[in-house]
Amino acid sequence: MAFDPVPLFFVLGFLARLARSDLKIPGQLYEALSIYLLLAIGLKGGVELAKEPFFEVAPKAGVTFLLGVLIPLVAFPILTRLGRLPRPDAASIAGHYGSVSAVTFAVALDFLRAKNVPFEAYAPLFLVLLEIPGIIVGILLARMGNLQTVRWGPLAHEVLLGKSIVLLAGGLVVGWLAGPEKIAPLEPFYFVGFKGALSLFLLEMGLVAAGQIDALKRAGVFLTVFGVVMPLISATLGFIAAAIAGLSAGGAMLLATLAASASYIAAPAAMRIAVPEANPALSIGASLVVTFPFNILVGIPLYYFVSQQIIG
Amino acid sequence: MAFDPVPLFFVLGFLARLARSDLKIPGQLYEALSIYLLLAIGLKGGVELAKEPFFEVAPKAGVTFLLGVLIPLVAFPILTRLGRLPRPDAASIAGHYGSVSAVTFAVALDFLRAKNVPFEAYAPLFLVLLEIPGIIVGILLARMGNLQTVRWGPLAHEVLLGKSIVLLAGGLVVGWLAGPEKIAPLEPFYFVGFKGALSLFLLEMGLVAAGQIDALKRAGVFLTVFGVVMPLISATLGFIAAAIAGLSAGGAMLLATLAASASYIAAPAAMRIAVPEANPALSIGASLVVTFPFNILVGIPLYYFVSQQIIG
Amino acid sequence: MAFDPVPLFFVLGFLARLARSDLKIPGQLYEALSIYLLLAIGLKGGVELAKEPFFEVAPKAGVTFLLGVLIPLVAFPILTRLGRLPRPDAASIAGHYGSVSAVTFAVALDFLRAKNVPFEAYAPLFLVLLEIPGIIVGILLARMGNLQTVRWGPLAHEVLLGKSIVLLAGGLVVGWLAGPEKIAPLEPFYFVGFKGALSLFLLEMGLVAAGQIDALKRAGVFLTVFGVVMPLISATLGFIAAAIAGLSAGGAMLLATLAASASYIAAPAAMRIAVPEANPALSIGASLVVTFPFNILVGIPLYYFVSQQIIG
Amino acid sequence: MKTRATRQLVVIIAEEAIEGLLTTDVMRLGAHGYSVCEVRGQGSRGSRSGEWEAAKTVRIEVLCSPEVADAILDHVLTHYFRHYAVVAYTFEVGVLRPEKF
Amino acid sequence: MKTRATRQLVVIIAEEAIEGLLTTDVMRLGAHGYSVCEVRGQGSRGSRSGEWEAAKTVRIEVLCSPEVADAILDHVLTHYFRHYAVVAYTFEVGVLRPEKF
Amino acid sequence: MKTRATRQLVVIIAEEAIEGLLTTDVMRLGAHGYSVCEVRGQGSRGSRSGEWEAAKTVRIEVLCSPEVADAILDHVLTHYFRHYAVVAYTFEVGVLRPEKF
Ligand SMILES: Nc1ncnc2c1ncn2[C@@H]1O[C@H](COP(=O)(O)O)[C@@H](O)[C@H]1O
Ligand SMILES: Nc1ncnc2c1ncn2[C@@H]1O[C@H](COP(=O)(O)O)[C@@H](O)[C@H]1O
Ligand SMILES: Nc1ncnc2c1ncn2[C@@H]1O[C@H](COP(=O)(O)O)[C@@H](O)[C@H]1O
Ligand code: NA
Ligand code: NA
Ligand code: NA
Repeated sequence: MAFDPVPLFFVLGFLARLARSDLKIPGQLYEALSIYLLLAIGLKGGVELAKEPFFEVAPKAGVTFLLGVLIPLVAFPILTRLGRLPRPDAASIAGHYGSVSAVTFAVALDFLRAKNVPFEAYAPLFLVLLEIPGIIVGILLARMGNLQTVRWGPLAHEVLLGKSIVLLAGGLVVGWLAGPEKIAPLEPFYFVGFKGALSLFLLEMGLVAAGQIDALKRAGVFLTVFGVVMPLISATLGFIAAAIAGLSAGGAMLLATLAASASYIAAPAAMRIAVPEANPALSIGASLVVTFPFNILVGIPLYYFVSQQIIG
Repeated sequence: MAFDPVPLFFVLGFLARLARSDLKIPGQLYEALSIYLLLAIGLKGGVELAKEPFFEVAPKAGVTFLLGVLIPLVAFPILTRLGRLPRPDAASIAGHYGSVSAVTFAVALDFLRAKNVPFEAYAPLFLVLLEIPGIIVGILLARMGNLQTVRWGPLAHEVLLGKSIVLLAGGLVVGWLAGPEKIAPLEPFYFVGFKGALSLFLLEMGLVAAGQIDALKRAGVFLTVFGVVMPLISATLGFIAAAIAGLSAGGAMLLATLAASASYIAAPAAMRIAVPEANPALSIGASLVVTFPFNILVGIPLYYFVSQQIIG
Repeated sequence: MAFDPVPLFFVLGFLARLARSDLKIPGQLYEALSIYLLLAIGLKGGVELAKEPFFEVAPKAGVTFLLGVLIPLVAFPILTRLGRLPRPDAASIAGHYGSVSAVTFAVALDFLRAKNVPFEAYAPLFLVLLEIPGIIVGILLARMGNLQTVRWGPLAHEVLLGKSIVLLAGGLVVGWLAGPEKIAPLEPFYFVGFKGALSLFLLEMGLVAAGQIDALKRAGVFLTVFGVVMPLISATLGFIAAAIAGLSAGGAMLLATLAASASYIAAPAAMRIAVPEANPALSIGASLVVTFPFNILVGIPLYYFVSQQIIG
Repeated sequence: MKTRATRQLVVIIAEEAIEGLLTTDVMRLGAHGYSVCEVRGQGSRGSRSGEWEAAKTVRIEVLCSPEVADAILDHVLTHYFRHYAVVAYTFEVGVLRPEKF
Repeated sequence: MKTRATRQLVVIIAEEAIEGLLTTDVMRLGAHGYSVCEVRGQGSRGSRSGEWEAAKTVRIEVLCSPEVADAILDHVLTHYFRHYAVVAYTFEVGVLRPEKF
Repeated sequence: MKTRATRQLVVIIAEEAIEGLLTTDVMRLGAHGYSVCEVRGQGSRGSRSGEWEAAKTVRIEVLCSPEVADAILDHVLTHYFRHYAVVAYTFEVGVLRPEKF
């Protein structure tokens, strides 16, 4: 049996760190690859967006946005009631799961391309639309009752102009303005090299995730279980949203993956400023150490399988 | 209408920084891309140089060198008389405009390649030849009257062995020694990926340039206008030199672009040591915040248009 | 005559540093390229390994391993008797020469590919097998008589989980698990770009090696001569081992190159911890400033020539 | 050695997430400048390797008058110590051009 | 300015090869944390540019009690000074939350 | 805590363009070593982000005798303060192996 190498790179990094190898990630390589991947995703989506009529895309975008609002509202009571977590922690974690992980999305994209499954090529737009609402809802949940304490100005700035949004949305706009023909000479750099860059990034993510094992210990059993169950719930919601929006099997699988993924870049940064009393170890332990590997290794093939059963 | 994506990346970076996004450039990615671009330009030029007879290239090189001497001599009186700038500042700025910007050249190269316009393929040699004389003339202008205060030894070392000269000239020599056949296996890395790397570098340049907006404020209205007018004057001189040297339309456009471009790496470093009393904010404000974007967005298409009218 | 550009990049870096150019290596670019090269070598080897029956490879691996044990045992008496070096220094240097340089191997691989010479494609396995035994033998030589002072636990950890082993062996396993078909989409990133990345790395190695010229001065004449003669002895042993193992001409050339190469990453790190009283300037002066350039510029073509004479 | 004018050096080691907040506060409280370098480290909240966004730590140093130093330290104590990974200390140094700080 | 509780800041500049050994030792000797930054430099063993593995240098700073500071410095003196490129110094600083160190 | 021999630590924060000049001067004035780390920061000449060549800043620290410290600081004052972005300060530290500095 032949394994897909991309997740194997994650496993390699994870095991290397667990075994306390001295293999380290140059911090700026991590940043460089992350800039590259976000831009590449955005560019590709933008090129495709140029081909779509607006009224085709708009309703699907609306449904996606609502999904981002819904997921944290579902997660929050689970965290407070079942997990008995204090409000700020529950709200912060809910926000992480409402938002998304671009790298998880990238792995799903790569998975579909490898299988030659067609999908709505403007799907990166969903990624942009899902990044923010979950974070905002999380903050609102944390600050219910004393909303006046939230400094919305700086927060909006932080969230709307965070680096991932700027690169994704910026890539979308550049791709859209340039169109397929003018983007073509950028293909070797941004598209042909994509899978390789992704594999290197996953190696690094493996090291990072295993480095946060301590956080998981602090997070405890409940959050470990939550990190596996919540993506399944969110993916289900994602499939429902996809059905409402009338997406193809490939598109539904991507939306389910996005829904199932939890943020480990934008949400931690925003929550740290907006909800400082939430313990970051809890949300990072769950989202990065449990949910991220779960989606990469189990979730994506599973969502793909389901998408083929119900739509394909 | 389809836009060329390369300048759009610059605009994206510029706007992101203006909007105070937290998108940051990993400093070492900036350095890595800059090493890569300089080497790639040099290699390509060296390969082509191997095909040319020496007596073909030598007179053109001579004219190019003189152009580098001339431009600061034209810029200096404009800066002292019209701009009423003190001698050291005027001399330093003149030196910046006498020298060149390799990235502006790279964008022009890419522009011609995209349009399939032929040009003298050893043009990178011009880039090497134009980098230094302007800086030397600038320093001479600053130190007129007390030339004995200049420490020529360290200065020559600093200028001749600056990293951009070493990489460009080194690339030229390697390309020339290896020849087209042996360089071929390096093509995917250095040439096919070139435009993508350039696009990423321009994103970073956009962030850098917008980060220097303060310098532009200190530079004031005169230098802002100078930053647009001077490239037009230099480009005109460049076209005249190209006519004398008998370059093709493509070659003339490249020489005009080089003439119009202002240094923001080699000249600032050299001037900082040789003319410390010159305020670096002035030269950087003009060259990086005004002239660089002007050339990328307006100048290059303009010089191309002119080259086609007068030679093509 | 057309030169191979890859060694020219080394020469360029070397000369630039000797001339005290300000060209610097971004440290994280060095690390990034080193991670990339090791992974690429491993992956390629792993893919090929998947095709070989175990009993084909096992005896060759055994011979290779013994070669790694033998080389330091040959080098040690030369260093103590002829060189009159103190035991710790002699042992440490012997360990460096028993271990290997992955970049030297990469240059040899590239050399064979450029000439279309076939070789045992699982050769990267030899690289993994040769990295460690030499280091262990070196430490044993240093600690003969008081072996109980060696802290074997941490040492084994340091050596077996050093970054180069993890990346090489990890790449082998990933390549082996994924197989040729699944690795194919990673080709443009890891294999097509390989030679370019190698050229950039060699530029950096040139800078690094020339920066260690001081170390060579401390190492003195004996070690300078040793740095040229020892690779010739080891290469001879490598050819003998290759004959015993029944390798092809290409494979023999690779094994000779590996034998001749001296470690400048894994061995220095391990020796610094395990044999702190050994002066690192001596081993680095010899291995990095003499043997590395010797192998790149003279050794590899020589070993190739010999391999063609005796086997090809 | 020569007697020199003295000022306080305040050092704040904190998670990078609040670098922007801290430097803005420092300037608002009367400092005329600061320098930041990236560090990795370990403390009561575990190890911070600096490998990815949320694991980054910065070391901010501010040369300032004793009054401003007090203001900065008190501000850090009230606003950041409770919820953030922060360490702060101060000591006296001899400076050139004391009027600059 | 306010009077503050004092602690010692110990700074160790050493080749990166022994960073792991040093930080483990520092914690074992009673420190509750440390911060590391990468430096380049020059000293009696020549120039260390930081460009590749064996040329890297780190600067480790540890805020701790005077007793722990003594223990750390003595340990460095006995175990590392002879064979490694190491520099170490200490000075007194005013701290917030002294109980943390 | 133990009494230790003391030396001066001199810290110079300056634009990277003059790192080479400064470190050469420092050694010429009698120091036996120095350590450099890269910083970003803000001061009277605006913000220096370190993102590109001309915006880089370095922090140079030199452990030396009081006499050498004086010589370095005076030299910096005369030669660099006027035209360059430079900050410098000094303080006393306890050292191991005082003869080294
Ligand atoms: N005793 C200490 N000495 C030096 N740095 C420390 C110390 N304690 C903590 N730090 C730094 O401050 C960061 C946050 O500390 P903490 O909040 O204790 O986890 C750590 O990651 C270290 O970089
Ligand atoms: N006098 C000094 N001041 C500051 N740092 C120093 C000094 N001497 C040595 N160092 C640092 O310590 C490292 C090792 O020093 P050494 O063992 O003297 O070669 C050097 O590379 C410098 O980074
Ligand atoms: N008060 C200060 N405290 C710490 N660092 C400073 C201070 N003022 C300036 N700096 C540093 O020195 C550099 C140059 O300062 P300046 O010449 O004032 O612009 C700044 O970019 C900072 O990195
Ligand atoms: Na989600
Ligand atoms: Na010019
Ligand atoms: Na060897």
